[in-house]
Amino acid sequence: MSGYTEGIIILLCINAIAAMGVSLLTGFTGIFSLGHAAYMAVGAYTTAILTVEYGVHYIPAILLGGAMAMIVAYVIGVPTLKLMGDYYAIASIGLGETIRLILENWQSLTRGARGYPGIEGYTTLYVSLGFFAVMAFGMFNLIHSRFGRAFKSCRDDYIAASLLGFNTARYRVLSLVLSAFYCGVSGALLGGFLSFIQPIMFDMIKSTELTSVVVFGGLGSMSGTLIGAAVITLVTELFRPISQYRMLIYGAVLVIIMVLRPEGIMGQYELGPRFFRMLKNRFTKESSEKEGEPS
Amino acid sequence: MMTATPKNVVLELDNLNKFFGGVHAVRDMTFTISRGELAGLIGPNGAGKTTIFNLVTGVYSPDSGHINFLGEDITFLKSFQIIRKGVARTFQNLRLFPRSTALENVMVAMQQHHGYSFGEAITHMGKWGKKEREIHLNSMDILDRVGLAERAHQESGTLPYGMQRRLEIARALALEPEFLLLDEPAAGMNPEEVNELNDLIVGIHEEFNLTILVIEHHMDLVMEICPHIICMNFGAKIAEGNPDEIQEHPEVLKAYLGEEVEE
Amino acid sequence: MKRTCIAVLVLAVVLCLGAGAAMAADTVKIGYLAALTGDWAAYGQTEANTAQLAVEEINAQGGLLGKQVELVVYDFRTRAEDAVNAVRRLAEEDKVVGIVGANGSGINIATAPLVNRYGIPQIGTVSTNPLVTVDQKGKVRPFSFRVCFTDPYQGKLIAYFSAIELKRMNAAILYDVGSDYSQGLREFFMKSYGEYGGKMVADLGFRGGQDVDFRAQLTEIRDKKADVLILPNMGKEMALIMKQARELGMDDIIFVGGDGYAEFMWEIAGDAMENSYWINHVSPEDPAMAPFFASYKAKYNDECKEFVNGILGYDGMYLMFDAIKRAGKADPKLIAKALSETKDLQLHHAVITFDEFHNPLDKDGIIIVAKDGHGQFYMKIKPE
Amino acid sequence: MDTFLQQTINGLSLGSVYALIAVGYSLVYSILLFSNFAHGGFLVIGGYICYFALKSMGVSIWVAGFLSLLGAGFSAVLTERLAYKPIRERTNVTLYLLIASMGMSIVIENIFVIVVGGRFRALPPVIPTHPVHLFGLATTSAFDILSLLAAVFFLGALQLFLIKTKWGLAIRAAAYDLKTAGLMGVNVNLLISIVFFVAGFLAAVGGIFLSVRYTLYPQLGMITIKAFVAAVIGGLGSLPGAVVGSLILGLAEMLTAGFISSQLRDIVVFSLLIITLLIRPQGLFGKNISEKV
Repeated sequence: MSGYTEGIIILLCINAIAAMGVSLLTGFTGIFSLGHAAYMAVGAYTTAILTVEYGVHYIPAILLGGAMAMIVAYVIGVPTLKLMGDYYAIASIGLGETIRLILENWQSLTRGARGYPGIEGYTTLYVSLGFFAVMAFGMFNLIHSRFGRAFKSCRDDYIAASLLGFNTARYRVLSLVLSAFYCGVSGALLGGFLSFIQPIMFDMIKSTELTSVVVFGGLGSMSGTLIGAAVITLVTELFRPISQYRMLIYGAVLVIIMVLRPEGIMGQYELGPRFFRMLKNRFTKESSEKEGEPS
Repeated sequence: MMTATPKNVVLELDNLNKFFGGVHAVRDMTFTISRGELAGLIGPNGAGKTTIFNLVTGVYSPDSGHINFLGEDITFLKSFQIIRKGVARTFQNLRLFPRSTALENVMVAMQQHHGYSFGEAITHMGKWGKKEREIHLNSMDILDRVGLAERAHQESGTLPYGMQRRLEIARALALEPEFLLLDEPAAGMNPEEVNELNDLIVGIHEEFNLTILVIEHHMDLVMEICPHIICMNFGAKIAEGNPDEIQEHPEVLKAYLGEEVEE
Repeated sequence: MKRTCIAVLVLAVVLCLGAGAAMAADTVKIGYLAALTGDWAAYGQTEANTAQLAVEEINAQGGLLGKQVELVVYDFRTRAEDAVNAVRRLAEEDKVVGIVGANGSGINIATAPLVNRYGIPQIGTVSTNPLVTVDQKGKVRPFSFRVCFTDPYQGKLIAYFSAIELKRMNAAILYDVGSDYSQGLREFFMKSYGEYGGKMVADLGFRGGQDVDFRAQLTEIRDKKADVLILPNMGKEMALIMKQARELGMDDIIFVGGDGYAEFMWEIAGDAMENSYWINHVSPEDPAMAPFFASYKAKYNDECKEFVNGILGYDGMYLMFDAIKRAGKADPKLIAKALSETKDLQLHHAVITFDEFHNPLDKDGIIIVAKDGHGQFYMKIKPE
Repeated sequence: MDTFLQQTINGLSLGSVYALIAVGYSLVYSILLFSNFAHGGFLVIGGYICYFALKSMGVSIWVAGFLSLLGAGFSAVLTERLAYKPIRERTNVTLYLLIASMGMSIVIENIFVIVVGGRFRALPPVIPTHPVHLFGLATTSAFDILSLLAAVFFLGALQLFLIKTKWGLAIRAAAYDLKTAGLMGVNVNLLISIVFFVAGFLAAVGGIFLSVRYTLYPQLGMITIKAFVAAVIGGLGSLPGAVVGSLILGLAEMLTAGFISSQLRDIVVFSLLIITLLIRPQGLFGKNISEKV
């Protein structure tokens, strides 16, 4: 395999891990965030500092990076997740930017805006694929369990959910903390991929990209999220030769998808029998409608 | 006359008051429901019936007064804590998860009693398989009981209205409650469906050994199935007793028939 | 509607793939990393233009090694992860023999491990951070080069000029906390300024990109009675700072800025630009650069206003051309070797000799003075 | 004391520019209940129209300004028709509108990157910016006073429009309940178009002032994030809230930068946002939000 393809696959794994985290939060729990790049930053910096300054092996360091993102998310989430809908989304912009600004200003620890160089290039193809496989396995299992159903009921109707005995506040925090873990690990892998991190890499544009991928793939569909991550990553790569138009196309694709199919590529379905059944019903319905038209 | 010893009292409302801004939505409400009862809460639109349910299930907190459930003060508990003590309810405006299947709707409630750990959830090992099977089978049983087994895999939002009402009851039953609150279960149904529903309510009352409180707007339905009826208007209790007593009660007649009483 | 959209998308993808495959002719391929979108688009677009200009010029002279030169420009939308994949693509798919760009130290530092693994030389244009060519242990990166001078050197130039030439000993600095370039310059300026006997009276930051209002910081600088204000920033911010300073009635303070100077700043700052001084790599008035400006205008029907990036991108290309000629073969390893041996090479804007860390040795600093509506050559300096 | 006064004036003039942008945000939010992230794009469109009208057509600032306001207004309407209308007709999930608006903001930004290039441009000095000394205590520029006056003028005009005209009344009714307003015979699509036109129009006023004060470039729209924060602090959907929020934010920024630390400026801005949301999510002037069970 060529290094270029390899690079794309690594980046794809990294993006997909973060997107799965955001998907759990946004797609399955209904909490819309525009600041998740900050958790990637926390993971990336924690892992970088642990490996470079304390010589920790990269695998525990990556996991600790994810854990640190979880801790930050927990501390932030408990007070702020009381906010619902748009209000949390708006707060999350502030939270994400604040975390990034702190990293930028805490020069003794993070070396500030100049960035943190010299990270070991531990994110090889196999490391990224391994992390992706394990984390995707965990995520798919999670959503097909009592937790997945609980998250979804909090999303669909949090009053009904609490009247079915769910501690909705706790599930919201749990969802945020788990998504922060995924983003933290993803950030840590990104650090190992680039060997260099800067706070500016984790700005609001990055957060917006993560959320766009999830909406693009379908809210409430983990396989849709993976497809979304793949499509967005590949679109930016495929259109590289027409570099100037790339971002224009990216923006336009986002708008077109929202206009033509706001529920995303997969809707809320997973790639499975139920999705194909839905597709089949839809097409047969469409064709029967057409037949019914007076010619 | 029934003597309500603390032991067989399920729900006890004590001088409950609730204001919304300047509106006195619930006024000095006091009543008790004993174990095994099938009670009805009636009253005209806007009388405050649903507010009582919301107070009991912790959606709202009362401004004064107390609520006891099985001898325990639940006045300021959160909804999920109250539910876990053995209360279940349905909603006047359906609150199903419309994009989940009928089965999933029931499984969400059923899983409260078939827990497994987070580790088992992400690995699908340990008790996961056994518990998920239990959840699935028990949920199918309940769907079967309310006559929705064939529709188990249909998205609940696409079910006919009457079935959605029954599904909500099934979901509440899946919580395996001791005390069930039904909020206008017959709303929007045709007479035939109402009859079926009556049978269902009476049936599950006996079968699951439940205590039930039904809100109903239509008096005839309540009269048919509930031996114990509480009637309220403008937030206050105006009458309580058996169907005969209620039917005769002048305040009830006035509330329901308005001016006609004087004719 | 839906079908048409999908069809258009598919067509676009096919065209792009086809375009990639069609370029397999026998040419010398040079890659170029430019930020064509995002915050640095103004600079990246100019660089891409001047690089193209350089390629056309060399092809008109018969190309290199008897072959035509082909330029492959990729955008990295100011994001390091995107630049990394662009470099992989340049190396693996396009098989370039060398890469010029990017115009940002952060990007070069992120791509450095990669080009060194591939063994393809990369020349940073305005990437002034020391870590672009050496790793954090101080070891030189064999395939990383730059055509500009470094931050420590530029910081020293600014300090020398302010303290020794202008004799202004109470400096204030207003830097971008979010920019590695700005932070680096600040650090090295402050170090050298102290050595020359100057005193820092105010050291204030702002956030580039979002902040456009600097009056709070300027008010403080005014109150601290600084006599020189050091501006190690990008053109837009510096212009805004000067304009707002004059609006606040700070008439006596002298502005000394780094190599972010660009002609478009006059449009923003207007008269506030007058009598400000700028340390630079090049001067737009340099007679040697006149042909460059003329051909740029002829080809693009536009002034090359971001001339620092433009000229360094242009001369970065010529530096690469020279190394390819001397290597005698389109082999990246030989080209890198030739690059590291560059000695007394006359480029358009300067004479380049690389030191052991692949930094141009003791390049003269050019001081530009802003006068009468444009930047004019003031003096050359070389600090002792 | 001098410094304090100076920083206060700086803060107010910054706040007044935020206010022009924040009001547009709030107006759209009050009707459609979503945060239109493409709002910054309208500002950029207004700025560029004014720039090219002045530079290429050589018209006076009044004509250029007028063209720019109209142009931005119509592009806002066009954006709504192309991108938002199909979505809001299909679903009432405002999230999709939010994502579409993000896409639109990327599209608008990059159209300018491609067509006119990323270069930083400045409008010719059509608005005076010379220093003005206030009672010998503080210095401000003529521009700041003008921008404050312009903000007051346009926001006053908007207020009159909302109170005195038939459409203003319809907009205020729709802000309470769009569906009901539709049932009452209000032409909802026309109404939404008018709202977007007004929002684009005001954004262009902000755009012109920003381009003169600062500079014009395709990413200028990013600055609206601050105006957005101001709108939230004041209460989304509330016009007086947007103005008050903007002034508070302008003051907070300037006073923090002046008396605490310029690095903390943005942290203070975002903390202010979060604290407001935690204590009073509906903002200072917002409508209370609660759900009926």
